[in-house]
Amino acid sequence: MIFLRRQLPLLITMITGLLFAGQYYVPHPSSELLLTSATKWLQIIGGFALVLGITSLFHQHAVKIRRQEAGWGYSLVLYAGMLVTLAAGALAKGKESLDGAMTGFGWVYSFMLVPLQGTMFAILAFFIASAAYRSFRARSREAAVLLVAAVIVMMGRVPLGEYLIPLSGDVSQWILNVLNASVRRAILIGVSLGAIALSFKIIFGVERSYLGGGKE
Amino acid sequence: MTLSERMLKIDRRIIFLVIGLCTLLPLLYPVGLPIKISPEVRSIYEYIESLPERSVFLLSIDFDPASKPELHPQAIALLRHAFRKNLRVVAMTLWVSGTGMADQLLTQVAQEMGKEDGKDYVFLGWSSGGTAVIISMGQDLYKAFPSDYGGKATKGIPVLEGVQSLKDVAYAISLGAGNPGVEAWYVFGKDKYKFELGGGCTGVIAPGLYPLLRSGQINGLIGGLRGAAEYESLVGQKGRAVAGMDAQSATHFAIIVLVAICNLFYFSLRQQQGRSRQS
Amino acid sequence: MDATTLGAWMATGLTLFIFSFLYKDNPLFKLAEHLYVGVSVGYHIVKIFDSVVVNLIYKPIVEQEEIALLIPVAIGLLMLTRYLPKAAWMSRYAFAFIVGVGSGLAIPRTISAFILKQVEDTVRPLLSMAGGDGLTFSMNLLNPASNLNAIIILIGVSSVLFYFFFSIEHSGPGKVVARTGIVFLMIAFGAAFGYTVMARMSLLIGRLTDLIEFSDASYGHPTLWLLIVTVAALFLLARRRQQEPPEAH
Amino acid sequence: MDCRHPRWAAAGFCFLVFVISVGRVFAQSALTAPSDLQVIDTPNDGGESLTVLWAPGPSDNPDARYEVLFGAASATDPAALKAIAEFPANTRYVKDAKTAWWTRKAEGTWHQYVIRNGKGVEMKNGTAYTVTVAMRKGEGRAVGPLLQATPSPNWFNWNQFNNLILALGFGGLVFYTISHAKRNNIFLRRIPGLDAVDEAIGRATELGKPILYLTGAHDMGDPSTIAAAVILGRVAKRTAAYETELMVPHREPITMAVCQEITKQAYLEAGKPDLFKEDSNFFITSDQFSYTAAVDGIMLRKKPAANFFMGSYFAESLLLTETGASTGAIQIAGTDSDHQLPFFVTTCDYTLIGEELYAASAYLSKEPIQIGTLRGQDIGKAVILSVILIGTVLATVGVATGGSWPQLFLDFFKDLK
Repeated sequence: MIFLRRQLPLLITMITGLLFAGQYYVPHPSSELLLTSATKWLQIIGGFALVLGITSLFHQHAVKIRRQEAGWGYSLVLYAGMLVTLAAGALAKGKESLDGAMTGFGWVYSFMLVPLQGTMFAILAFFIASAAYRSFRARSREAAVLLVAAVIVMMGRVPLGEYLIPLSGDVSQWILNVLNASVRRAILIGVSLGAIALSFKIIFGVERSYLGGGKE
Repeated sequence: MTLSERMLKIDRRIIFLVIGLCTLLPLLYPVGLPIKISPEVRSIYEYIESLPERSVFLLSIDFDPASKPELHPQAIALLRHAFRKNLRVVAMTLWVSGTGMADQLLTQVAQEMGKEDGKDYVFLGWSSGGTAVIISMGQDLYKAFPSDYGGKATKGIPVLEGVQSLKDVAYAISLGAGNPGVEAWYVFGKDKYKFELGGGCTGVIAPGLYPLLRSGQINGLIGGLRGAAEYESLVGQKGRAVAGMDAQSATHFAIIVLVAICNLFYFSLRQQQGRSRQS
Repeated sequence: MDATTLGAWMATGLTLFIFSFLYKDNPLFKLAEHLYVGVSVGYHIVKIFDSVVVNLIYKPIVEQEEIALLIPVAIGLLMLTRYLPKAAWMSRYAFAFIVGVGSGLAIPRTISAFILKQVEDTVRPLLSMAGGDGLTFSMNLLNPASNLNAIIILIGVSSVLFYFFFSIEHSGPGKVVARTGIVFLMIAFGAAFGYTVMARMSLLIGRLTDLIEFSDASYGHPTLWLLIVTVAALFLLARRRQQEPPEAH
Repeated sequence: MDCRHPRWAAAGFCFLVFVISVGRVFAQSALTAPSDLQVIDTPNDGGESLTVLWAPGPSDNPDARYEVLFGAASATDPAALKAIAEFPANTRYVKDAKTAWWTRKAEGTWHQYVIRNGKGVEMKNGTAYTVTVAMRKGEGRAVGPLLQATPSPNWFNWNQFNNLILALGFGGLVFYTISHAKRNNIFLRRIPGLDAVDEAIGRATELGKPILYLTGAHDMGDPSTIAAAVILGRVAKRTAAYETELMVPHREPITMAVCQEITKQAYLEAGKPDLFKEDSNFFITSDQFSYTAAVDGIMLRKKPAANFFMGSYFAESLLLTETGASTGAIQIAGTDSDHQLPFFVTTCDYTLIGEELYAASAYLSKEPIQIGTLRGQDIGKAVILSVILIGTVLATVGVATGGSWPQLFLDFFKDLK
């Protein structure tokens, strides 16, 4: 039993890990085939995982409605939104448009999802301003550097800034292409070393917390 | 609480209001600040200028409502230019979710310029197959689109007279928000059927398309709202994008001013605290 | 009222409700938020059903007899054993598979894209041969490939990389290098922040132009009416809260 | 199958053809056919491709052009072949192609052309084809010998040999440093963000408010999510000990399931299994912004005292952190998404930048395995740093002296496909 519960999962991780690490070095078409089918497999497994998520969501809101917790009416709204979308999707066979004409499902997409998503995203415009106001204070030398770089780039990006200070466009390009690029490069190198080390530890069973257990 | 302290802890809703107004007002009342035109946008404009009247201009509207803010104004400016030059406009889309929007857009500009459906322009709509549609259009346009968006048979539409395939297109532009988009039009279209190709895209993917531009695979590139604003000022009809750039300038300066104010108060507060500590 | 007009009203209303969040958390926002979650989950289920169940499972297995696809189906089903306390451990096989594939794929690809590629781009000669002039040192700051910029990039990459050393105390000369690294980091963060402002403002402009478009008479002025409704609702809610006796704290 | 002609035979054959073709084009001044022509299966690829190599000729200048001719194996006459490529005679050198010295099949000064499927070429693995190269100048044309080769797929890509060596080397290093760390003490410098973790949990306990923990946007196969899940385990252990409420909203069901297990285990280890609630980890939706709207709602209504943002994030980062800041929560972020770092750094109290996210679990656990890994990463960085510095010096020397020997070292750190 211990083998089935503990060792076998680790063995599965090791075998799949080594297989797909090795896959990269093999240009043969059969190796490509392996990769495409694995991607398909992962998609299928991910589809099943959605069941886990939906059950959890259903459960949370069912509890709220049953106990009539504060705001349980909104849980009903959530259910209604989901069911209507599902019904529209079923009627339209999952297509936003059939023969070029918009379906009910497409309507939900264009007039509900897109504006909702766009508006939530647009709120960032307000938040980026308030974040700048709160945190762009020259508290220290580092904060001052951050502040100056941000202001220069903001100037260089819009017509008015280029009009007032003609050099700002070029300077901001230089900051972005040279200074910013070098920092991102260093961060990427560091991050990838960490990621590779973690991957090795997982493949060889040193790191196993993802299985949800401590040490045996 | 001193003034500085109060200003530093200002209710952020005031900032929201400032940003909201700085965006809304220029959109309603555009100023039209001068915009530096980049060579990649100018080359598209000049290519269309150089086309003889009644040349075939293909516009592929490859985006959906999610990318509308940036690409919609580009499409309008390009269509206005093409109609003014009396080109034959053939529009289509490779993104099914963009079909309705594309139709609306074309009808609106055509009405405004007094153009007639079927005679001056046609909207082919969407056809399944993704990039395969481009290949099939390269072989036979009428096979790829047997009928236009309105359901009329494409064979015999006056605007398509003498057009057999993509080879008869003088200039094609893809306004792409992803895949299929500009790149697909190069790989499956221009590379095989030898027509001139230009591109338009969202600001996010523009850097990725510059290699295509540098190697001459596309002859020009309109990037994001900024590119759209440049094109609008070239065409001389300042629209939404120019207004948008005014709004951009206004909000950027609003933020810069806010940051300057907050630092001013921050330093005066520090001075006050320094003084009170000394005394 | 046709579908587009109705859509304009719906889109306008939802946009305003979400924006009301900027004022404060309120029932209108809660309504839009819960509707959004519901619709997005519904949309996701439909899309997953269409792409996974129909196109990846049903069609290939039934029509093309790709029996091998039954294996991922079985692995997927194993995940559902989580609901049976006795058999819950079997769901580990699914996790093991996913994490194993992920780690395996990551190693060589990360080395290629994020280590070799980055090192390759950083290692640049600090002198260049310019035509017949022999060796030169190009100072053009605007060309990212010039020699001067190559030196700056080299300094940036090395100092930031040094900042990330964890098992060395940042003292002595190390402190200077690490401080340089921090300055580079801050410049990059500031620049990226400033750069992003434009993209975010474009989104707001997009939403506002939609609202302006929907204030058109052809739709029946939804923006105007719904704006009045939203503001009135917020006002009434604020009034009601004021009238309620303050709770004891 | 490699169908490489022995070089001397090819040379002899070429000479013969050379004599004939020289005779044919004699009137056109000395136009020479490509010499030492070789056609081989393209090495290190997935097949359906052939590579043509030939020596530089005396008239390799821009006004002369090379033409690559291709046809079925049965073709014996150049006229039966199809021209599939044409280019100026001073282009397409072996040294221009992005390869490393250890996989080159000819000198850098030779010409090379790789025939691939597409553009009028259709090759199948295991079928032989006839290929040759002609030189053209004005009206004159000198055709090289007709050679045959068969494309086939390969089992190892030697171009990526350096990648493999680095992977094995670094993997070995990590395991060595882990075993080293088990025996020795290793110094670790302080990371301020991590001291704040305890402080944040402590404050939540004092205020009697919950803690919100997010694991990011990626799925369980991504290292950043795994790191976030590992840190969640440590945080959950503390919240269990302090008896503080923990909320972990998810946007990826598998991550949710895994985190449930991890949280359960943490409560067990803290000796408080009865306090564990299955629904402290819950799913909202996979959609980016509806998830954000819902989490913002949670922040405003439950007013957590501490928000943790670990893992990988996209545009939603600022929407989350600004809302969190407005409720006055302590915010600690850790992400390897470099594009979102500016927003976390400016709006959170503490941010674990990039690699520090991976380092965090080592600090929190103080386990030799984790500390050893960190040490391994440090050595890896030191190696890369020295490669960059040495490489720059060598590349500069290479340019200054015109020598090609620095490439022996530099090629090893190129990303080759």
